[in-house]
Parts: sequence; C-alpha cells; structure tokens
Amino acid sequence: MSEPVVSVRGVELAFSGVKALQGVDFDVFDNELFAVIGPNGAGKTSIFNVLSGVYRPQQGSVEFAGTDIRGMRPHQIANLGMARTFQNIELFENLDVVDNLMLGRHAHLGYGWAAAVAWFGKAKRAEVANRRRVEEIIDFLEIEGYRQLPVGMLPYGIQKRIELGRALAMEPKLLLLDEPVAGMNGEETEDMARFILDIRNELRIPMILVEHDMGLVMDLADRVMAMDFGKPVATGTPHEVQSHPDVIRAYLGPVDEATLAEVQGELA
Amino acid sequence: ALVLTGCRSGGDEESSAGPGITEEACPDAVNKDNGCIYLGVISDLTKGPFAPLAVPITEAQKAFWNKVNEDGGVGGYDVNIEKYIADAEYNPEIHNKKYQEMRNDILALGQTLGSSQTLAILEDMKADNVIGVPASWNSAWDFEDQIMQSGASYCFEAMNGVDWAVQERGVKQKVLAIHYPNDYGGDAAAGVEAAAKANNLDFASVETATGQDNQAGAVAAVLKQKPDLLYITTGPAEMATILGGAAAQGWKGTVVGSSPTWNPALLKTEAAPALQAMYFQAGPWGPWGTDSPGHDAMRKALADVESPSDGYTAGWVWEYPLLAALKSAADMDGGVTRENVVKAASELESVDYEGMLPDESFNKNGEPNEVAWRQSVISKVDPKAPTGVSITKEMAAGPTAEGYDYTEPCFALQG
Amino acid sequence: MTTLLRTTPSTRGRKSTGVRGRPLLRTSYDQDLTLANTGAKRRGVVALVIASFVVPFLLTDDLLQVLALGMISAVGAIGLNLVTGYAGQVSLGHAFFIGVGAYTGAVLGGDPDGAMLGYGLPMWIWLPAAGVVAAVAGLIVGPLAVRLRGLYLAIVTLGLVFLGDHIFREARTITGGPGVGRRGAELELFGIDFASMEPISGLTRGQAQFFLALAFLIVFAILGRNIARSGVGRAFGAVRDRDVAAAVIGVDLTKYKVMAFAMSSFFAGVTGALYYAVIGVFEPGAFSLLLSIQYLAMVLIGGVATISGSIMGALFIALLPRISQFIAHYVPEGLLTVFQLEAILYGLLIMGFLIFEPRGLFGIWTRIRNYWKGWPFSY
Amino acid sequence: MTTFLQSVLNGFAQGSIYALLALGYVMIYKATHVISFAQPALMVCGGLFAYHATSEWGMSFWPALIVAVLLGALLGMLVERLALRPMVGKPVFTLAIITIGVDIVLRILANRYMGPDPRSVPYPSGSQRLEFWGLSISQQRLGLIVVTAVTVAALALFFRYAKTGLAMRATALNQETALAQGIRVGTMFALAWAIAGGLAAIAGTFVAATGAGMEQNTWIIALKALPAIIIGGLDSIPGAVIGGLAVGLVESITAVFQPDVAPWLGNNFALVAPYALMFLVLLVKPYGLFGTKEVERV
Amino acid sequence: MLTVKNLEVVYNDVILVLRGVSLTVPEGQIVALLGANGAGKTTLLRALSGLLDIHDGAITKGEVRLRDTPIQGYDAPKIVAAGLGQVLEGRRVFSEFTVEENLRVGGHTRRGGLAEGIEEVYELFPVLKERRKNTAGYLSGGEQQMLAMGRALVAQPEILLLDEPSLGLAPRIVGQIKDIIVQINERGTTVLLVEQNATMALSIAQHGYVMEHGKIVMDRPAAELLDDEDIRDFYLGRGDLATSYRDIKHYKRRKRWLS
Ligand SMILES: Nc1ncnc2c1ncn2[C@@H]1O[C@H](COP(=O)(O)OP(=O)(O)OP(=O)(O)O)[C@@H](O)[C@H]1O
Ligand SMILES: Nc1ncnc2c1ncn2[C@@H]1O[C@H](COP(=O)(O)OP(=O)(O)OP(=O)(O)O)[C@@H](O)[C@H]1O
Ligand SMILES: [Mg+2]
Ligand SMILES: [Mg+2]
Repeated sequence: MSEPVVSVRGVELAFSGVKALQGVDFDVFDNELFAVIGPNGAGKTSIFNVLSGVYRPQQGSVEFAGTDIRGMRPHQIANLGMARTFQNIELFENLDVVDNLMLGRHAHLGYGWAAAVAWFGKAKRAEVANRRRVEEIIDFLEIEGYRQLPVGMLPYGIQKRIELGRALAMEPKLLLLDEPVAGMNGEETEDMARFILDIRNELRIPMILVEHDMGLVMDLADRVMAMDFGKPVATGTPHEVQSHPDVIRAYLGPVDEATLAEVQGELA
Repeated sequence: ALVLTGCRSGGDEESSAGPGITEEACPDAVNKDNGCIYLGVISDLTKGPFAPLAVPITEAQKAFWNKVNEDGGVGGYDVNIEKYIADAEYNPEIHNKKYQEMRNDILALGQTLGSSQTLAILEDMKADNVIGVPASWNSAWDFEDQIMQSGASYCFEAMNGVDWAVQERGVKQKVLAIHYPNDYGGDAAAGVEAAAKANNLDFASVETATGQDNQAGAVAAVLKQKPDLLYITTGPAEMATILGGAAAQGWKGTVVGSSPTWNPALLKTEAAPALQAMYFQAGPWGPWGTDSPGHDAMRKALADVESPSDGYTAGWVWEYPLLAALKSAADMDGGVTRENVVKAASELESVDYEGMLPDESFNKNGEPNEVAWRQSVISKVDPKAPTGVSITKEMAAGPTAEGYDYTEPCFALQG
Repeated sequence: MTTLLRTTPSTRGRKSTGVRGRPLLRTSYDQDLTLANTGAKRRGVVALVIASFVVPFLLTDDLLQVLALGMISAVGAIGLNLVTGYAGQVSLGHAFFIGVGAYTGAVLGGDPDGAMLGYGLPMWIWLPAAGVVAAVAGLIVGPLAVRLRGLYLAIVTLGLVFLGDHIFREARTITGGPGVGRRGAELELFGIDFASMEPISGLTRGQAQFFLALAFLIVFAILGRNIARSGVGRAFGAVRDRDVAAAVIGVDLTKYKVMAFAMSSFFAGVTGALYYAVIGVFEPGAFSLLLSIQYLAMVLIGGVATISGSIMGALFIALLPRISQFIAHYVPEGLLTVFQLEAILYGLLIMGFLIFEPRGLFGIWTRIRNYWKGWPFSY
Repeated sequence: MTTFLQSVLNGFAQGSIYALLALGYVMIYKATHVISFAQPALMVCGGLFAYHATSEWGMSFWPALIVAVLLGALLGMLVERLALRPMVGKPVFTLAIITIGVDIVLRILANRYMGPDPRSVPYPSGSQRLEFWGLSISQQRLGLIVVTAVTVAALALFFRYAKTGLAMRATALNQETALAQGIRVGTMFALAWAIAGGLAAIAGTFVAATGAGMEQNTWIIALKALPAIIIGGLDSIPGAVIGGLAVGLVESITAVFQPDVAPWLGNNFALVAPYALMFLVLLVKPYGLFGTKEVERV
Repeated sequence: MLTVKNLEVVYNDVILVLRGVSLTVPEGQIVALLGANGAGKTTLLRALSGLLDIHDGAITKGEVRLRDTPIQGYDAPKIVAAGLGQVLEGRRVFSEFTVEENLRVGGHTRRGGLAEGIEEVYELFPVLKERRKNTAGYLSGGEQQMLAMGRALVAQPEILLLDEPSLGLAPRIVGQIKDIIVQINERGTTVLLVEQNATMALSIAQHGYVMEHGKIVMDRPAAELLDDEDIRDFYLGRGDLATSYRDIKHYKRRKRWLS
C-alpha cells in the first residue's frame, strides 16, 4: 500500500486518574475502511477526539495528510480535510437541514466577513455554488423532504444521516464515523451500510468506523483494530481479529479455554 | 388617551389664545367662569434618585396653584398644573420625550427637575417661548432668561455657610467639601472653595457617589484630613452615613449641608446624636415651620400632609415668580401668551414671596452680577421643629458672597 | 454548551414552531437566497414601505420622535441579536458599546466651540467612525468570550457597563460628567439640519427625523440580514448551538466569537451616535445596566435570532412607555399614583409578554403568517 | 496600619451583607440556572418588613428579623409561583428578564410604602461600638457578621446532608430528567426562591438597621453581589461567601487608599473595584474560584 | 398493570404524533414496543410518565390507567411516586454530577436503604463503582447508558419504562442488560421495553407491539412476532445472517403496514 492517510504512533491520553488511551498505534491507508471496536469505555471515541483535535494527547504523534497535527486546533485539522460524525448527534439543532449541510462547506466558501456584509457579488456567487454541492449531497442521502426543517425536530435516524451529510459536505480526505447505526433498526442499518459502501466505492474516501454492531463491522471493514482499556489488543483483517482470544475476552469477559475454543470454532 | 391623541389632526387643540391657554374652564375648575392656563411639570416621580424630594415638591406646587385659583385665579384664568405632569425618572432622554409630548399643550413649565434634564429641552423651550421653573438652586440658571429660580444658588449658599462657620463656630484651619460630582455638588464646592480662599482656610474636596454603602472613601477622607468644617452636598442618607461614620471613629467638627442633605427622618436613625451635635443647614429660606405669611399659607394649604418636609416648602416658594410673571403678562397687550410671559419674566424686578423670601430677591432685569440674590439662612437641628430644623441665623449674605465677582456661573453646565 | 437562550437542557430535539410551510416551488438557488424569497414576503415589504411613507403624515411630532428613536434603537437591537441571538454570546454590555459610539459621535461631530471636546466633523464621518471605534472596543472584549461561558460571560460584560460608567463619569472633557452631560453630534446631512426647528423643505422636525431614522434602519437592517444569511451568520449559529461540533467542521471559534462582538458593537456604536444626536443632551448615567437590559428585552420580545424580530422588539419597547401611560390613565388612581401605575405596568407588560409569548413578536408573526398561508385550509 | 485594619474590618462587615445577597442569587441559580434580578427588590421588601414589625407592631429587633425572614420567604415563593412557574422549561434568559419585571413592580410598591423618608430599624444596643486594638466596630455590624456566619453554616449543612439539596441542583441541570426521578421541580423552585427571599430579608433588615436606614435608592446595594457571585463561582455556597467578603474588602480598602495611592484611577474607583477584581479572577479561573465547570464532551 | 386506551398526543398544539394508541402491560410481564425512528415510541413513554408538557406536548384524547387509576392528569413526580419509573432516551445523566450523585438522585423517592440500593447497582455495573467519584458527563457513551439504567434501578419502581436501554452498548453489555431486565422482572417489576434491538427485546418479552406512524399496527405474543417475516425483514435486518452487508445492492423499499 501507499503512504498512510493517518498515522498514529504511541498516543497516550489520560484524564485525572483515568487512562483513556495508552500506546495506540495504527495507520489508515487510502481508500481503506478501518474499523475500531472494543467494549464501552475502551477509548474508541477518545481516538476520534484526538484525531480531530478535541483532545490533546500527552504523548505520541499523529500525522494526517503529511502534517503533524498534534496540538493543532480542531478547525485547523478540519480544514486539512478531516471530517467526523459524533456518537451523540451533534447537529446545530436550531438551524435547518440546508444550513447544517452548508456549514459543512464552511471551509469551501472562500469569502470573508466583508464580502458577507456586502453580499452581492462574491458572497452570493459562492453561496449559490456551494448550495449546488449541498443539493447533490441531499440527493445522495435521500433527504430531500426535510430540507427546510430545523433538524432538532427530525427523527433520530434522519438526524444521523444529516450528520453524515454534513461530514461529506466537507469533501474530506478522511471520514470518522462514531457508531453510525446505533439506535437504528435492521432496515435503517442496511440503508446506512449502503451509504457507507457508496462513500467508499464512489467517493473513495478512506474511513475509520467505530461501531458495536459486529455484523456490520465484520462485513464492511478492510481492517479492524480491537481495543480494551485504552490499548489496542489486536489489529488485522476482520477474521483475524474476530478469533483473537484477547478480543473474545474483551467482549465476553473472562472465559475458560474450552469456551474460547468453542467460540472460535463457531466464528470460523 | 395620550397614545390616541398622537394623531396629526390640527383643529381643536389650538385655541384662540395660543398654546397652553384656553377660554374653556379647567377640568374640575375652581372658578367655572375662568379660562384655563396649563402648566407642565416634568419631574422625577417614581424610580429616579430624586423621587423622595420630587413628589413633595410636586404636591406643594399643586397646592400652590390651587390656592391661587381659590383666590380668583390670574387675569381671568384658573391655573392647572395637574393635567400635564410627567415622570422623567431623572433622565434627560425621557425628559426630552415628555417635553415633546406636552409642548403644544402648556403655557410654561411649572417645574423642570434636573440640570442636564432641563438643558436637554432648553433649546426647544426657547424656540417655543416656554419659561420654566427649575427644581434646583444652580448658579447657571441665574444666567438663563427663561429659567426662573428663587433664592440664592448653591454656590452663594455654600459661601454663606462657610463664612458663618468661620464667624460662629470658630473654624480656623481647614474646610473639606464632600460633594456629588454633578451640577448640585459642583456648584456648592465652587462656593466653598471661594469662601475658603477668602477666609484663608485650607481647602480640600472629595467627590462621592450616591448610595450609603459608597461612603467609605468619604469617611476615610474626613478622618485623614481632620477638617474643622465639613461642607456636604449629597443626599440625606449619604450625609448621615458620612457624618455618623466619621463621628463614630472620633472625628469632631462642624458640618454644614445644603438643604437637600436634610430629612427629618434622619433623627430616627443611629446617626441622630451626631447630627444633633454637629449638623447645620445652609438654606435659601426658612424651613417649613418658619413664621411668615407665605409659610402660614403653605402650611394651611398642605394641612393634611403626613410628614412635612422642606421639599414642600421649596416646591411652594418656587412658584411665586411664575405667578408674578403671569400676573404681569395679563396686564400686557395681548394678555397671557407665551411671548408675553417670557417678556414679563425677563422684566421682573421683584416678586411678592409673601415674606418667605424678600421681594427684591428675584430680579431678572440686569446683569447677574448686579441682580442675583446672594443671601441665605442657616438652620440648626431642632427635634421639636416640624421638619427637624429651625433658623439659627436669619437671611444674610456673608462677606465672601457680597464680594464675589459673578460674571459667570460658579460651575459651568455645558453650553 | 450554553443553554441560556435555548430551552433548558431537557430535550434532544428542540421545540419548533411546527406548522410546515407548503413546499414553495423555486427554480434556482439564487431565488431561494434573495431577501424576500416568497411572494408574500415581497408584498409585505412593499406594504411596509408604503406605510412608512404615510405614517409621518398621520402622526404628531412627539410620536414620530418616539418611532424614530425606536427605529434607531432597532439597529442596536439587531447588533445585540447578532452576538446574543445568532452567536449565542449573552451580552449585558451593550450599553457600554452604545456609550462608546455615542461619545465618539459626539466628540467627532460635536460643536467645536462648545464647552466639551468637539471637532465638528460631518455626519458621514462621525456616524461610521462611531461604529468603528465601538467595534474596536468589541474586538478587545471579544477574546474574553472565548474563555467564558453563559452567565459568566453575561456578568463580565455587565462589568464592562460599570467600568464604562466609571470612565464616562470621569472623562469630563468628553462627557461633561454626571448631572451635566453634553450635547450629541450635529445632526446635519447633505446640508439638511435635522435638528432644526424650522420646517425642512416642508417637513417638520419630527417628520424629517423619522425619514432619517427610517433610511438608517433600512441600510443597517439589510447589512444585518446579509450577515445573518451568509456563511458568517451560519457560523454564528453553529457556535451558538454546539461549539465543539462547530470547531470540528472547521469554524474557528475564537475568530467568530470575536467577530460577533465586533459586528454587534459596530451596530451599537452607530446607534449610540445617532440616537443621542437626536436626543440632544445626554449624560453618562444613560449607559447603565438598565439600557443593556432594555436592549436584551427588545431582542427577547422581538424574537431571538431574527432581524425583523429585533425591529419589532425595539419598536415595542420604544412605544411601551406610551402604552403603559395609556393604560394607566384608564385605571382609577387609588393606592398608587398614575405614575407608579405606569411604571408598574411597564414591568408587568414585559413580564406578561414573555410569559404568554416566549417566542416573541416574531413568533406571533410567524403564527399569523402560517395561518394565512394555509388559508382557507387550515392544518 | 490601624487605618488599614479598620478598613479591613469595615469591609468585612459590609461584605457580610454582600455575602447574604450573593447567597440568595446562588440559591436561585442552583435550582434554576437563572440569575434573579429581583434580588434588590426582595432585599428592600425584607428590610421594610422588619421596619413594619418594629415600628407598627412594636417588636424588637430579633423577633422582627424572624418575621422579616418569614415574610421575605413567603414573598419569594409568591414571586416564583406567579411569575416564574409558568415559564418552567423556557430559556433562562427570558426568565432573567422576567425577574427584572418583578423587580420593577415590587420596588415601586415598596417605594409607595416608604415614601420620601428613610426607614430604619432600631438595633437593641443602638450605635454602641466595640473597641479593641485601636479598632472599632458597631454592635449591629458584629451582629450581622454572626448572623451571616450562622446562616451560611446552616445552608452549607443543608446542601451537604439533605437530599433536597442534591435534588435542587439536579433540577437546575436538567428539569426533565429531574422530573423523571420523581423530583418535584416546582417545589424545588419555590424552595430556592423562599430561601433567597429569606436571605434577602436578613440583608435588608441589617441594611435598614445601619446608617440612615432603608430608602428608595438603597436597592443598588444588591447589585454589588453580582461580581461577588462570579468571583466565587455561580453555584458555590462557600464561593458566594468568599466572593461577598472579597467585594466588601476590596471596596473598603480601595475607597480608603486609592485616592492617595492611585489617584489617576479617578474619583470613586471603589465602586468599580469589585468588577476589576472579578476580571482578574476570571482571567485565571473562568468559572470563578469555586464554580462547577460546565461539562462538555463529544 | 398499565393500560393505555385510544391515546392521542399532539405537540405544539398542531403536530399529531400518537393517533389512538391502545396497549396493555400486564402485571409482572415484559412487553416490548418496536417501531421505526420517529414512530412515536418515546412520545408514548413521555405520555405515560407525565413528561409531555415539558416538550410542549399534550394528551388530547384517551386514557392511561395504572392499576385502574387514571393517571393521565398526574404530573411526573406523582407518577413516579405511584411506582412508575423510566429510563429516558439518550442517557441524560446529570453531567455535572459525579456517578454516585447521579445514583443518589435516582433514589430520590426511595424510602431508606439508599446505600444498599447504590451498592446493588455497583454490583451490576462494576465500571460504575470504579468511576463513582468521576464526573458523569465525562464517561464514555456506554458507561453513561449503564449509569442511566442504574439510576432507574435505585428507585425500585414497580413498573419500569425503558427507552432504548441497549443504545450504544457493546454486545457483552447488551447481554448483561438483557439479563438485568429479566432479573428485575423476576423480582416482580413490570417492564415496558422500547428497543431497536428487536432480537434482544423479543427474546425476553412475553408480548410485543409494533408501532408505525403513531399507531399500533401489530399486537402479538413476542414469539409470534419473532417469527413474522415482515418483522424479521424490517427489524432484524438481513434475516438469518445469510447475506453480507456488502451484498446489499439497493436501498430497500420500506415495507409499511400502513401507507
Ligand atoms: N474528557 C474526559 N474526561 C475524563 N474522562 C474521560 C474523558 N473522555 C473520556 N474519558 C474516559 O476515557 C475512557 C474512554 O472513553 P471513550 O469515550 O473513548 O470510550 P469509547 O470507547 O468510545 O466507549 P463507548 O463505546 O462507550 O462510547 C472512558 O472511561 C471515559 O470515562
Ligand atoms: N418536542 C417535539 N415537538 C414536535 N415534534 C416532536 C417532538 N418530539 C418528537 N416529535 C416528533 O414526533 C414524532 C415521534 O417522535 P418520537 O421521538 O416519539 O419517536 P420514536 O419512535 O421514539 O423514534 P426514535 O426511534 O428515533 O427514538 C417524530 O416525527 C418527531 O419528529
Ligand atoms: Mg464512544
Ligand atoms: Mg425514541
């Protein structure tokens, strides 16, 4: 494979007493769908927060698109091309769908406050052009019907989709998805899976996926990293990781050798 | 009905005699056959800092004109000062708005309270030919034709207070002026300074803010400077706090305050003993309990007032010049009109104050240096007097005031 | 996350006005983005413009002055709405910025021969300059907003009002000091003296000032609207609703918070300069906590994060003393004097309004609009 | 040196008033996340209750204080019930503006009662002063400090040990979730307002007992507690006390020394010194000295 | 026993969300309520526990009875006092409180034995014990979900309404939650379980309802629902794990019982 898009080395993150991340290393390559799994509190979201600059790790290095981004502020990292969705929906709930998506295009607007105040000319042209891109995303995610509604009143599943749309609107070089199908029923999960596949195949954006739905992870991911207590316990293809004893322990709790073999057998 | 009367309709509001005066009788008129003169009041009646004073002032002015009406009115008119009363909360902006509301309906302003407030409407008053009675004793008004002030200004009052203290209380070394940083305090402080210079006293001044809780600096200044005379121009509560605080920490001396520093209710507070021992008041005329025909008339007219205060006295006295101007306008060609009232006011050389002030104390006909009134009285604390103070030195001007070269206001209001 | 202006933190979704508008057909994004983007809105604007030209010939000068001042303060309210309504940074310091503007205007445009400092510059200089100086003050304060949240920020900005009051009281050559005050700037534009008592080409002073204020409001309302509908306004909304998420999608929080303060202060500055030029004389006490609160009331009563709401709110607050005066005269005097009644009614009306219509005048307006949109079919 | 110590002592006494008022703000904030601008009016009313009890009902100081506290608490509850309860769940700044309306209404009524005269409540030992080490303090100031200390201790214990204290804070954090735990949100609000009303009444009574008593402009004192609560941290009881005392001290010391030490700061800088202190504290601690940090994670 | 008859709920006076919902939760049972996003499940729970008005919602028709007492007029604290507890959707921990304070607030209505109640929760979720002094808002998503569940358990309600308790939990914890529900049910607590994880819900429920656009469209024993083809298709996704997500080539057409 070529140069990694993201390369994380020896990241350590602690909060007064809690070690959220310890010695985390991984790379994500072009056009790869990289999944992170692990029990609750393992540190998955913390990895996302480190990547997007919300948390500043005490140790280690994070390289993204050839830049060392450790210590950079979130908006700077975003402008380098990193986009994400959140575990708890973080939409701008008083704004309508179009505005939420337009905000995804904030870095692409390319006009400043003076042009904004004057409006006619540059600002207006930029708004129209970017609005066109947003409409494409609206089509892509099939949310035409909700365009002008404030997102706060939309059903949960739709909100998740809009959040994905907002991230896509950024035209990212890397997309981070934090539990995109939590709280969705089977059919909605399938829809989301389809979107993820389309993003991968048509838009060719590399992704990191955090998800508890093992079926989805194992089906979609190219590589998986399993974590426990802030540490990666195994990284590899879905199949490799799935049968790793530490992973099974992390997911099922302490098991004896016999059950372990049994589970491994079942999985194989 | 004021919102509704905002319509531009012309017609009935402008009567034959000009704005603020009608041939029709006043609402609830005393003399049904008289026409009606409307006077406006823009005061501080609810939330503003001077509400405690302004309410009695306004009450007294209502009583004053009611008595005028009972005596037959002026030149065939009753005078109404009740219909156009506005509360401006001591705010120039609201003052201006209120004036705009009443400007076509009044003949003159029976009261306009506050200096910057009055300044905010002065140009319009001039354009409208409206004269006004201020609710203050500011030296700046001695230089304004359309403002009719009674008694000596704060500035002369302060000079007289200091001169008196030097003569009667043995003040020899140092005088400290504690004052509000405004037209009132500033005017008085200028007078204190002039008198200190004339009497060869050390002079210092401290600006203080409103609020009892904000007097720590003033108290500290008294304790540090140890003046033998303290001249205060603040509100009553502030004065009591300063005096009480300084006395409690061992300061002894004489305190003279302008009349707005006094409220008889202070005698019920913990500062009472200190007040009795040290406080004197410099005032433009005798307090409520003074014996004069005017005072008698006032006390009779305001018989059912619960707690008398010298706010009433002031409100009452201030109206005499306006009455005099109306009377003399009534005798002019064209009778009572705004123009004639303005003219009459500027030509007045004396006013019948019914003994509350000497008649010659009001004189607008000449340079202020010649005609401005410079005499005041000194009162002492007297728990038996209705307003807690009674005269200790009758109306007189001290040497400083006598010799003062009065070519400009002691304290410049902006021009 | 600041929840000061949003509902209390209780819902995942937020309540909203609900009724869905009918899908209105647009043929281009361009149309979608224009100011009056529906037929109804366009008709409304035309009606408003006509009304504005008729009103001055129907009302007396004193009411026109109230309306003119209301329109001028509407610009300040739009400014406050930008920082507080749109960007969610609650400011109790608006009075300070208004004061900075008022004194800048008065100094630059004031009488050079008066008792206070004055340079006698023309209005087209002093008016924008007042805005710029206030905006610079806003730039200095802005960074505080980055560190502080919610009510902490609110009280800190309140501190500005007190510090400002101190400075205004002490800078006597500029302000005249308490109880004295100074004159505002000369109100003269294109050779027309708007403060003159003489009729100005057939118009009374009240009418002339009304038109001046109207023009001023229209210009700044459009500027405000431009900010609101552009990327800047959206970024404000993002910062308000969820600042972490905003940063993660590329919105520079510091930059936009500071920008919100600067822009809002600019509006406050021009308002201050013009308002007190019309009033004539003003003193430092004018820029007190009470003024800040009045502006906050305009924003809340008008409707948070709407330009037209700010205007309605400002006019409402401007007319409120008249309204309470009107009602007070119908209540028999008894325990309270008519003035005390008036003052109490002022308080009660503000309370009553917010209790019964927490979404503000704009909310009422939306409801009426939605009703008519659906007419004769109701949902 | 004595001057300094004396000004510290004076500041401490004045600071006790601010501390009581600050506690009132903090109580309401703790239960509702609203800053109540009605506190000044509650203070004035509380002082007047005590005045009425002493001058009309002939009570002596301490019983009158208790009456004032009870009536103050009742008034607080009444205000909450009539003006604030209908607004449960509405944006807190709307509520803050409503409290301003309440303040206007109550203060006008209080002014109506007061009239032009200052109203003072006689303190048992009059203006007697206690002298020690060259310092002096009046009896009622001493009484104030003691009462403040007792009140603070009582409140602190209440919040520490009574489950109502926790429930009140929970209500402020999230009304719906609190309701779902069976917490009577309305009762919590009423309780907070009652306590705030009672605290304001204590402050008001002592204000009326010192200096020239309670008059129409005295309400302004209550605004001094605003920097105090920020310095201490909006939701902290010890913070309110320390903030209140700090404001009192800074004010008193500045008033005495600034005119000589730093005259360039202008006249009456003491009035804004608390705000200057507030800025300084916030530069270091954005949530005041003891305020709870807002939790935010994604 | 909780019965709902013909319930109609409106938000903001205009948005009709529940259109005549009737259902019964018999004493001592576990009843599952399924439905797509936005079907109105949470709204129904709000209506039951008196939390509608905080969302500007109101019951406009119908009846809710708890053991024969109509409770639709009650406010939330009164309903909680009557023994109805709820785990709100989306965790909703008191983020500025510590874990332990959250649990103590949960026991607000409990009479005595608070310490033991909290200790029991710690036994169920050892992570919470480790984090007892930590600020709840900083917990991970799943930890917060456990806390929300624990908080409801401290109150020992007779009837417990659970709104998506498994949301965001790792499979192992989902299993644990499932066991806990069964456990408390065996101790006598009646449970109404709203879940997207239909397999889990139906595997422990006796009865199930399916809600669609504010109406109950299916009302059957859980076992039957588990076998229903439409339900499998819609809620359980790819039927019996036969196909991979990768093989989904088109978006499914929504199967609606109503449309
Ligand atoms: N800002 C913070 N302050 C304190 N502790 C934190 C903070 N952020 C995360 N933690 C702790 O770090 C650990 C990892 O949290 P993280 O959110 O990364 O978990 P996760 O793997 O995403 O779990 P889940 O699947 O439950 O979402 C948790 O124990 C959490 O309590
Ligand atoms: N406060 C509110 N105001 C207006 N509409 C609302 C409100 N809350 C919910 N709705 C609407 O009511 C409908 C039902 O919402 P509800 O939250 O009950 O669905 P749900 O079945 O719980 O969905 P989910 O699985 O996403 O949690 C949705 O269309 C939603 O948009
Ligand atoms: Mg997570
Ligand atoms: Mg739900």
